[in-house]
Amino acid sequence: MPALGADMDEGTLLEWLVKPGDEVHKGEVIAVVDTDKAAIEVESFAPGTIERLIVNPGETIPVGTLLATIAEPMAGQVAGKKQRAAGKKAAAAGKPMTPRKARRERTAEPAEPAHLEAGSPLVRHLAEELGVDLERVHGTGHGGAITRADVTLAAATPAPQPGKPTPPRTAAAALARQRVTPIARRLAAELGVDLSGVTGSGPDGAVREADVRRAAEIPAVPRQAPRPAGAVSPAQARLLATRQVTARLMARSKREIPHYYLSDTIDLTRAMAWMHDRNRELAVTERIVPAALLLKAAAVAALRVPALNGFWLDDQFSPGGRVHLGVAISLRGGGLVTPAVHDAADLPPLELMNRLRDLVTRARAGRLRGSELTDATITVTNLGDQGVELVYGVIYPPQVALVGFGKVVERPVAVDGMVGVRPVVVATLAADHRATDGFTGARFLTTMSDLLQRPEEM
Amino acid sequence: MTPPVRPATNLDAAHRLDLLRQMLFIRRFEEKCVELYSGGEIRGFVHLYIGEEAVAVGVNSALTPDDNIVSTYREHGHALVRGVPLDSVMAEMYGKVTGCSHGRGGSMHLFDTSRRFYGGNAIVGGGLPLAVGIALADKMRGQSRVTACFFGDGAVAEGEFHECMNLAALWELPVLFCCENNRYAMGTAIERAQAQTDLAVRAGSYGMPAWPVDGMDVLAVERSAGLAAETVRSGGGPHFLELRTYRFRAHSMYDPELYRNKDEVELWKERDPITALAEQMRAAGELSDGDLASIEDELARAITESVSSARSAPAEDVRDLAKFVYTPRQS
Amino acid sequence: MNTQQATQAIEEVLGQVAPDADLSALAPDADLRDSLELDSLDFLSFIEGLSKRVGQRIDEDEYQKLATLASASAFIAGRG
Amino acid sequence: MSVSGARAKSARARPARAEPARTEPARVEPAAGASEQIQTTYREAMRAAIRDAMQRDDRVFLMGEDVGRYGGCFAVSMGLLAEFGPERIRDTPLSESAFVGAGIGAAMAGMRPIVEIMTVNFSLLALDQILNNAATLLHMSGGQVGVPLVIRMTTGAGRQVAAQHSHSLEGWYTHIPGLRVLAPATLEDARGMLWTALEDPDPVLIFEHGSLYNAKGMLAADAGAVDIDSAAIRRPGGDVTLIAYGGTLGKALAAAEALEQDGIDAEVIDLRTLRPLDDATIIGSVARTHRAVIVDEGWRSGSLAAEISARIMEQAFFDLDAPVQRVCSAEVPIPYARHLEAAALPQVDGVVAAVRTVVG
Repeated sequence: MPALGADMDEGTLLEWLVKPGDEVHKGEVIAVVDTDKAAIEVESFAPGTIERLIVNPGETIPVGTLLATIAEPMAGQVAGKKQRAAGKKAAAAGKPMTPRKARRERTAEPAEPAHLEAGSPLVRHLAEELGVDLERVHGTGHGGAITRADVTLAAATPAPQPGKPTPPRTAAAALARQRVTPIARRLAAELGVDLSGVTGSGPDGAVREADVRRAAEIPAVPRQAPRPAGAVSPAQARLLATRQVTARLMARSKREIPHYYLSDTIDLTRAMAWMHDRNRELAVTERIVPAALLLKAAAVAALRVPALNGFWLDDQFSPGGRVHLGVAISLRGGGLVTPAVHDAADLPPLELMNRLRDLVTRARAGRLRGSELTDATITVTNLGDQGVELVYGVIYPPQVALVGFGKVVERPVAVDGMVGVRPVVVATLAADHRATDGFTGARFLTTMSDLLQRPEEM
Repeated sequence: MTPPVRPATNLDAAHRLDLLRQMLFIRRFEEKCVELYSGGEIRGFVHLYIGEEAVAVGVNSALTPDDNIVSTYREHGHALVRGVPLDSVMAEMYGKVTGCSHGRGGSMHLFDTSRRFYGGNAIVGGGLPLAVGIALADKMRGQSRVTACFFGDGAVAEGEFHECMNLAALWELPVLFCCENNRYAMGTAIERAQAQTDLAVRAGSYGMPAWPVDGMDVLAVERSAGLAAETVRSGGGPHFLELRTYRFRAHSMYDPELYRNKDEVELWKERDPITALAEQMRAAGELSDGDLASIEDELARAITESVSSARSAPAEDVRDLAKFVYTPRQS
Repeated sequence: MNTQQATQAIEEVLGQVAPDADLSALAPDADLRDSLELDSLDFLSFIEGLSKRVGQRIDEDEYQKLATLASASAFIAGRG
Repeated sequence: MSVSGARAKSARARPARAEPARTEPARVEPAAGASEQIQTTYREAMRAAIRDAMQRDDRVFLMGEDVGRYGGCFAVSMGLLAEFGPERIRDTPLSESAFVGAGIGAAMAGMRPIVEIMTVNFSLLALDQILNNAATLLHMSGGQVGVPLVIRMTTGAGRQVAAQHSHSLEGWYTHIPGLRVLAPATLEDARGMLWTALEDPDPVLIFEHGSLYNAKGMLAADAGAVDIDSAAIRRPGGDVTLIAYGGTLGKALAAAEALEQDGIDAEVIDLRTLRPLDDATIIGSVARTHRAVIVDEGWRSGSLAAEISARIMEQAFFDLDAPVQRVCSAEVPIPYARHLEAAALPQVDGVVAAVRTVVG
């Protein structure tokens, strides 16, 4: 079967124009073959006598299959033909082609899942890919819809397979499914940071370079075997992760930092009076709460006592320079973050109040910027709202001080020999004895107290 | 307007035998290609020149080795008579590295710049601008060369034909436009493609001499091409030859040939340029059966050897795939 | 604005300030700030929401009157 | 300077009369210390480049529509006809395929033509000659046929000339192996790239953004040939890599200035060569900044920016802190109305916004 065109694989023999025993000369048309395009005459490329017609009309055969055999020319043929290599059996077609490719068996189509699960096709595809049972995932999307982040998170916390031990790969697979930018993943590897404990500040909670750098300051604690956690909702999972970060941070602080503690009861008469007078003129949206004044005092005091505003790194104190006041904010349902108000000392109370309000709202919405989480130079915790009178805090490494405020309460106070009832607050200082001594801590508290006696100057 | 006639001499008898030999050379090569293609040894698109041999031989004999040739994909005949070695052309059909284009061009892109054969061009009309450019370079540097540019009747319908004819005439460039009018552009007869089918008249409108020539008569082709080439070479500006010829086989290897009927083909076969010259020479006692037989044997042996050498020739090393995409840098 | 409307308004605003709080379990005389874990900032946004809702300015010295649901409803109904 | 295979072989086979020996100019190095500067424009720098090349090599000639008597559609070749005559400053009929093809043919036969296509929009009529002949002949002929040709064309939008005259298709040509593609954005490159391109034995396309011709600035009086193989860091920085070329370089630099106020330190890379791309400089920068924004006036789909983004993903994936951003033209035919055209084209604020998403 001759190749009759660039795109021809097979041909159908329509008819023979010769029969065994016929004499044929070179170029003579001996058969007609049907291709996709049309019926085409096939010529013989050699003179001789037709011996055997192998293929019958109507058969479809691949290019190169033998069609017929021709015996070499008899002695009496025209002289010119004699030199033709004697005895060469000139078949109508050239060398046989490879047998047709075995018919590719259709691979069985994966069975379509019996019922349609909730969630968009993309979510279902992702769930299928990560081996997550959508039934068990709690949707945090609009109207309880399951979002891609939910699936990723669900995949990250292996569900307890009854009886069947979770395959060792699960931990690594869980890690892989967490969204981590490449540089963050590489940095984590270099700094030996366990990514599963790091909360991401990027889109969809992606862990980014900054997150890993922050986590790196917390020494990686060897993880015990992962406790089989019950079905954990994404929100719980996030709090769990935050809890782990705080736990490690506090453990390190207590392990490494020799804390010393001081406290002072501060008279807030003038401060509260000044606040009430200002609030009377201000619209509700701009009113100040006592915490704002206390934060302002702490910030300015930190500016005046720089030894407490900075970090303890490589066995020496490095000053923080500007005052970035870390504010401990409790998240609904547990967990604590300490974002920083930048340059708090320079902000007037009203502006500090706005910053505080903004920080709290964004902290609770999980929308804090990476930089806000990492560069506090001194931190304040205020549990007054929770009705506690006095709180001794735990310093956030690598800072060297933590200021605590209790509730603002009315107390009988002796002033110039007379007893009166006045609003007071107990301010405390926890400080790193490697960086400062009690003398400096005391000066810090008295500075705060003096500042609060002249609120209008802050 | 047809070219004047020159008397023949016995010196011409030897020359006529050589023209016959060249036409037979092309014919036998093309026939071997049919066989090899059907056997699946050579692939892709192969466009045969059987029936048009007189054009290639006639025009080429009017050129000097120093002239340039730009051809099309129906170019085996042009290349062989120009002197591109048979073995290198056959090796190119087999895609071997010893092929005249390193096995990369194939039947449609034969190159041999040592013989100023600037290749076949598979885009219809694609070669015309190149020919104009080569002629421009020669003219700008005072070279008295002719650039012969071959193309078919199909190319006449391309915008490039109009642009190049005008540009060549405008700048009086030394181009010999050779239109091989075989009456069919693949499957479209010229009557169904051209409002003006007399291509010589068409070309004349560009302000250059344009002669119709009997493309089945090698002597007529040689004579008219010679006159045109002389004028072009001496700065007389571009010339156009409409070489009226016919291809006895399909456009490329095999096609249903539904666009023409058998008897038209038979009619033209009666004017086969090879038999026409052979009979003319026999009548003049210039050709014996022995001469013909020895020519056929010599051609058969050469062609068979070229096939076996092509079969055993090496393929290009795949690692050289990216060679010649850019010229290797000196630094 | 009667007491019943006042209570409804107050609960609406509390719902915005503490979305996850269970208001149905809130005893009328329970201290709002303790039972709903409202810190000073939450309470401030409650005051802000309430004064917008009822269209009245509420000053700091009136805060104690808003300590429980009952006292707050009475106060708002009274001022209405 | 390498001589393509075609010329060398044909010289051997030629009969007696030898070719007039070509005056082979030594490479001109700017004299040390000659730092005298002149005030000039991008257009004048390109004109000086053409004049310099034609004076140094008699094989060089300029061919294109209205390049002679009219002085060039963008006045680049003003005055050259009077200086070099109609043989070497050749006005052509409006036959892009023919005269670009002729340029290729002339190069095949040993000349060093500069073909000017008025704008990239009209180059589509010559795309077959550029792709199937210029870029392909060397390979297809097994190294025999070289095409030492330079084609210059204006590109880009911004002058309210509407869709058919405002294309930015250099990206298409960067797809084609066998071509080199350049985008001079500065006066030095407008003055220096042409000679190096003419010395290149393979076809070189030079894209000049329409908005640059009037760009004024200082240029060394003896400014000469520059390299065409590497990108240039026009503004070092550490936070994000801005990648731009030709008409978008100015916008990238303006964006970098704006970002500085926000304390974002942007590095700006001028590609200079669009094919081959200078991967080393691009990847080196992204490896430092971990973020990349590409500014490309082409349409986003299948654009040069898409290619660069893919290469960054392939070679600098583990350095990335955010997905690569692309600031391209809106995928619409460029509209006539000024405000619509401005909205369609990549702008400074678009670049700044893109940087915010990767740095924020």
